[in-house]
Amino acid sequence: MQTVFSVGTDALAYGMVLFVISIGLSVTMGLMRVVNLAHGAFAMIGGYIASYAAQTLGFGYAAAILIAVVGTIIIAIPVERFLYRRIYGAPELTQVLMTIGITFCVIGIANYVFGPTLKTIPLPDTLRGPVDLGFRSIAAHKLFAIACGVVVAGGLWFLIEKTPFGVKLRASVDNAAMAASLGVRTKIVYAVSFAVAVGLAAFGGIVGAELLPIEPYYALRYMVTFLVVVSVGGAGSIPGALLACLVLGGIDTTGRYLLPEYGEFFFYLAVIAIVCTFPRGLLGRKK
Amino acid sequence: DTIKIGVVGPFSGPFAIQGKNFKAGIDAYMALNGSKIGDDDIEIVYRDVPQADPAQSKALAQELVVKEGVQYLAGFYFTPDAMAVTPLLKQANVPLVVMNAATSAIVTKSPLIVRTSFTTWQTSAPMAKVAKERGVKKVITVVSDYGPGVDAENAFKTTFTAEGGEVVDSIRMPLSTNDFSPIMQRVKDSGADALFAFLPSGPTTLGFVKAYNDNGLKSAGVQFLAPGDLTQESDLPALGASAEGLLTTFHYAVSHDSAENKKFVEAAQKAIGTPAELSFPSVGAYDGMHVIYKMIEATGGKQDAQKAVDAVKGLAWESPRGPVSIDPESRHMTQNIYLREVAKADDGTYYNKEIVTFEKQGDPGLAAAK
Amino acid sequence: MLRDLAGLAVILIVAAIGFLLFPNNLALLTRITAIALLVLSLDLVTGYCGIATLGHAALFGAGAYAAGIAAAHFDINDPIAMVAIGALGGAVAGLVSGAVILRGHGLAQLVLSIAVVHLFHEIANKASEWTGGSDGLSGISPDPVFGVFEFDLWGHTAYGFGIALLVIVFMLLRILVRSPFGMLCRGIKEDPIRVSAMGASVQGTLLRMYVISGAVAGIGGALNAISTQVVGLDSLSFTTSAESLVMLVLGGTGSLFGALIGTVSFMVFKDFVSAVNPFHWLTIVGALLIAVVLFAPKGLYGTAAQLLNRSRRQ
Amino acid sequence: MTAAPLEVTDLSAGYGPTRVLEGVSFSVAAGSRLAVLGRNGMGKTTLFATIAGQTKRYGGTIRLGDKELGNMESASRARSGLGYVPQARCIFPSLTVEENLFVGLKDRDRSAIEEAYDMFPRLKERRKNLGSQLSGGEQQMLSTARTILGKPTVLLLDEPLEGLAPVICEELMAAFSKLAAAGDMTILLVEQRIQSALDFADHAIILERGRVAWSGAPADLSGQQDVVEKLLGVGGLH
Amino acid sequence: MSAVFQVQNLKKSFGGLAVTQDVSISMAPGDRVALIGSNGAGKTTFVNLVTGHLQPDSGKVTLGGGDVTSLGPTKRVQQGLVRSFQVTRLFADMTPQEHVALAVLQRTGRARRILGNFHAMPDVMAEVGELLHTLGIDHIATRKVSEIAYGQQRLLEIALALALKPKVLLLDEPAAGVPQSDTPRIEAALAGLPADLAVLMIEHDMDLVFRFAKRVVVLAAGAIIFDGSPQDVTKDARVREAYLGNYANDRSAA
Ligand SMILES: Nc1ncnc2c1ncn2[C@@H]1O[C@H](COP(=O)(O)OP(=O)(O)OP(=O)(O)O)[C@@H](O)[C@H]1O
Ligand SMILES: Nc1ncnc2c1ncn2[C@@H]1O[C@H](COP(=O)(O)OP(=O)(O)OP(=O)(O)O)[C@@H](O)[C@H]1O
Ligand SMILES: CC(C)C[C@H](N)C(=O)O
Ligand SMILES: [Mg+2]
Ligand SMILES: [Mg+2]
Repeated sequence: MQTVFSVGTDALAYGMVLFVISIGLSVTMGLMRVVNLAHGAFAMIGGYIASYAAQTLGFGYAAAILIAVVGTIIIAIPVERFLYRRIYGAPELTQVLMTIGITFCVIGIANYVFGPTLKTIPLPDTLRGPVDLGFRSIAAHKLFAIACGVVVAGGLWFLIEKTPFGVKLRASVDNAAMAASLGVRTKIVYAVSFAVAVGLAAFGGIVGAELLPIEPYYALRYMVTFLVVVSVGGAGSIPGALLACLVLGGIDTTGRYLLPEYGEFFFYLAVIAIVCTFPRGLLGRKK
Repeated sequence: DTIKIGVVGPFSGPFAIQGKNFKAGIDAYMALNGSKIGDDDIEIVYRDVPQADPAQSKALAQELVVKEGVQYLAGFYFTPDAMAVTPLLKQANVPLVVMNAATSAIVTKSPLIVRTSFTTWQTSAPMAKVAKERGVKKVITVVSDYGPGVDAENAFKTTFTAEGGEVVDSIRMPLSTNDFSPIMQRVKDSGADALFAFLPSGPTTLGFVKAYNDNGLKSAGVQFLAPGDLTQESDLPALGASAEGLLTTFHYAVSHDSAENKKFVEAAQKAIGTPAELSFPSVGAYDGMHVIYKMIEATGGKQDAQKAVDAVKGLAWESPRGPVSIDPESRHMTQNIYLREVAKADDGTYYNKEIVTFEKQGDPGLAAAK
Repeated sequence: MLRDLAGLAVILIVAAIGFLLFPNNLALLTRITAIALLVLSLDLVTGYCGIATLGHAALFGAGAYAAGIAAAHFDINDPIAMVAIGALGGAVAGLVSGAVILRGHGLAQLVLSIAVVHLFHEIANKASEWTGGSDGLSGISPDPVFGVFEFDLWGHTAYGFGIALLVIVFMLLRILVRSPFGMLCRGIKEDPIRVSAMGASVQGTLLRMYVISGAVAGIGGALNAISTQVVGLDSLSFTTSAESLVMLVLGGTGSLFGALIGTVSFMVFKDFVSAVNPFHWLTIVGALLIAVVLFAPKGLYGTAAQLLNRSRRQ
Repeated sequence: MTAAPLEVTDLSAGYGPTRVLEGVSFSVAAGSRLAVLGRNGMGKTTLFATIAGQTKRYGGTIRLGDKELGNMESASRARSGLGYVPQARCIFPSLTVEENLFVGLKDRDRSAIEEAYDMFPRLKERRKNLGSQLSGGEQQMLSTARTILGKPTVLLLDEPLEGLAPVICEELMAAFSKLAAAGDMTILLVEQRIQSALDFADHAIILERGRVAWSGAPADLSGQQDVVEKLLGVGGLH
Repeated sequence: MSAVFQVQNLKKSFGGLAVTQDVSISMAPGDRVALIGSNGAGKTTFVNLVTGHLQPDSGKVTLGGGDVTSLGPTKRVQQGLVRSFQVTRLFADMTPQEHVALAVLQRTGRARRILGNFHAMPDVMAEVGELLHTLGIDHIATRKVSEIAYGQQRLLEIALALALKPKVLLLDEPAAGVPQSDTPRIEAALAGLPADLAVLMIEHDMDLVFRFAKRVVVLAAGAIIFDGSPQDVTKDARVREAYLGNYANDRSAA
């Protein structure tokens, strides 16, 4: 019984970390319909900035997060303006090509600027070390990640489903020309959504850095994981992504506990099973 | 004349730092020993194979031999990449100096291969003795599920069982594992006194070590034993405090205390640019260059692979890692293996502190394979 | 028909130029040929059927391992027999992965394909008795072609053999894509529901194409195994899959020439910059990809063809 | 809002290398109703799409009220008072009916959506449905209602009756007439049912291969049998 | 004559909305039926149910005496039940010629051939040319569909259905979007159909309906409220109120 609880806690924590990092991708991919393989690159940029701010400039954790999120968005603005704007509505494969190209460049530049070593973001004392839950101990930063996941999920869901901005965004994605003809300033809507997605990526990159450490290859190393999580949940669906992260985190964690040598099999078989049963993702948007 | 040496390694991609160390070791050697032997200029031609990719490795090696006309092939971080070029050597009349790839069997694939690094068997087996000596009875092994991981598991298991210890469970986890909490839970549940682990150097080691701490294994007194890949110097700044006290066995520590090493480290750190990035592949490359220089001297710059290899059989010298020699039989290095502990230096940085020396270790892996 | 002959002539001329300009780089050229077969095969499902996949290396790797295992474990060393076995292995892998991948659409399909290639990879890693696991499968030593032409260090035989395979496959594929079957596949790419409303079976057609595509990729894999005499896990990796997709899109999907041009330009460019600067070539390749999207959005071939058409009309 | 005049001078436009419109000029006075007629593929949709800013304009000017629309983006045109109901409907498939209408509101208050429901009660019943789940005719209603909610001063209607039941067509044409009569909107209408279009409009133009081939009052057209036959391809009006 | 096509007690609802309520229709060879009804009455849904693009909640569809309810759309087409789409579904990158050729090849069992080319099959080329000519779109036979006007696409949509030589043909608003000048083409094409073919047409263009149909079925809120001759339908008060409006008056006046 204790084992079940224990594995369950791990699953929850891992799932939430995945969620925080990938949810921005759900926005670009599900709502803006851009297969954004460079998502990890923005998460990584966030991580690097935070690490630099905390390690080298000596800012505190919260300040480092803020600086990193804002910094990443600032970096992303010209990228959106000159590159992404060209591929909105383009065929998926073109988007793949462009975003992989961006990823390569970011990796190369990160390697050049920061070197190939791992970078860490020092945690404040409150988030450091294990916390005793009674039946087991868990890293404090994982509890923090869970909390972040809950807040981000709620906030984002509200933004997209309940605000006028959310409606305009979804309309622009369905048919940009028509939305424009109804007076929606689609360029601005897109730019803002992109900034939100990138900001979330940066935030996730920082919060998840304890599990997925920051290094230049980060941008490609976890690309598949993000892609899988978002699609299994149903791109564009916040509750879907959350559910997918929890389910996949659960399967992955249980698999690694029970039969670690076949962990990979479990994970991908589960992905296949879920995708075959729910071709639009667990809670995918209907088209 | 110009004698060209073709070096294949991961100079970009996820293992770029290891390739960078190759280059640092080579640059350091040439800075200290000149880039001329007799009248011949030595030129290095680099080729990049970012991740294990034997086909690409072979194509590039072939290109190096045929187009660039290299007389020596060297480098090779990954075993399959080294394996792939072995069939070429004879026809090309080129010796291969393996500067890293660590599977025992490589040297058996051709008589023209010399290895100046280590094997996973070689660095892992002594750990079993350490465990035994420290009174550890039950061990659980946790390794990444690929060649070197399996080697490490077998090396430790064979030696530890022979010493009378018990391996209670062996876990092989996929290379792609990010979250090690469930694994640590397994370790806890197994009731072992110690954990023997192998993960390739790099990002995943961070999560692994942190999980070891965060899941309360450290505080529960479960010892952490591993070959030195897990605490390579370039990862230590990130691993930081969480790695303090970890025990590893390895053939080289940047902190090794010898005049030879001081000289090497100074030159290599200059070559690599960022001193903290210096790690073990550099010494394999440095010694590899030493061997190649000796080969060139012996052949007088003429292309004669067999003669070159024969010339270094039994060669012994003082390497930055300590005294080493090339075993004439296997053409692999006989060297000291050190038990190290991650310790904090006065300046607040962490380093691998050598505490026990196992002298003149051969490769037990080759014997085990027979 | 005229374009077929022209295409054939272009391939042969390019092959000959490659041979003359880079007589010392034949290993690379052979590798390009093998990858070109993989990209052609990918074009069949992605360009002609609209199936998004990031797992196509599974078919390539299956062919490589099939040929490699036949040689290393069963002593089947005749290169032509090895190619046949590779094609078969690829076709079977095509059947299996097609059966899975075709259950999804769009993004789901992409993810299924990723899952499939990872499973293949994991299986090959686990079955190390047969595959050599992460150390790679070695011990492949193909006999001379027709008992005469030895596989040598300079790679003359391998190159000739590769080009011969490429030409044969290319011609067969030209016929295939213009056949009624090829047209049906293009129809499915545009609108599967319309095709089923015509009474044609969408799944059956696509699966069939997947098997054909598997055979083509398998031939590429076998060529790779024969020419390099090793097979590594990378041959069925996600990275190889993604790279082949990048090459295809670079050249332009939905045309066999696009597949060839994409492969050649990507591989040559990459080889060139990574030789010039092994440490930072990734940035330059990234910039190339971005530039292609910005200035040649339909891929190199697609955009060139478009420009040509336009200037012809005016 | 009060209706604005629209003036098109020497407009040419098309798709990439294919020119579809050549030197089209006409003007519509504020509050009046223009029928744009022409056979299949003569460029009616292209004309509207160009005015709305969705097709490439090669030359010429478009004036709405006192504004020149030439290089304005679609969104700004809409905000200057242009309303466009495209032939292909272009409802947002993944939005609900209510959300579709919301997008059309521009900056008006959400409660204004009720106006659309008054116009098409059917939409109210289906308010929670996704756009993709509507029947063909319901989509047509939604498309029209959505644009009208934005209170345009010039309204472009591209075959708004397509796929609607006869009763609804009548109601809709009556509604358009009312809007025009109230002086709220200038309306341009493309419609295949020529008679309906002529009954509605106070002026008509006929496009032929991208040029204005005839222009005049609807009543005049009934008299010109040859024009009707040549330019519209129908045997006669009824 | 016995029924070639029969629908019994077909039911379908989406969530709480009953879109098809207990619909039964049967058609004999040679029937010309018009299915009319106000927007959202469930006509398209009915076609989707019959063709297998949607699964009914209950009910049965038989074709030529055999139960096809559990078959997929493809199988039904192969048995001669063909439809056209209300919103055109065409292959944007292909030409009208290729479209029709594909349909002909499929019908004649040659669509899966991996050798050969339809340009070299005289019978296919002849049939394609003839069909395109009948519908008046032969002049754009080799343009890409994405570049031809909507009305022309509608005509092509019909050509595709005809190329399959069905036994039962379901046309969903074939004339919507087709200019008045071109509706005669559609009528001509329909008039040229084999006499033993059963046709069901959904259409809001009442002129066309009355010229074409020998029988009219009216659907309202998912249920059949009228099934009878065109003469009678204009006299039915419910139909007039729910659907025809003034049209009925105009017609009786004209
Ligand atoms: N996207 C496009 N690319 C190229 N040509 C096009 C495109 N869309 C339309 N055309 C061409 O432009 C011409 C005019 O088309 P348009 O749609 O404006 O005609 P229309 O008068 O509205 O016809 P309809 O009555 O069928 O709606 C047609 O000949 C058509 O082939
Ligand atoms: N997938 C769905 N989910 C929910 N409701 C649906 C769905 N599909 C259709 N409907 C509803 O069912 C009703 C019938 O739709 P259908 O398309 O059959 O109408 P129709 O008679 O063809 O109308 P029209 O003449 O306007 O094309 C409509 O009110 C529509 O909103
Ligand atoms: C442990 C690592 C240094 C071994 C290396 N990756 C190899 O394949 O041999
Ligand atoms: Mg039109
Ligand atoms: Mg309908």
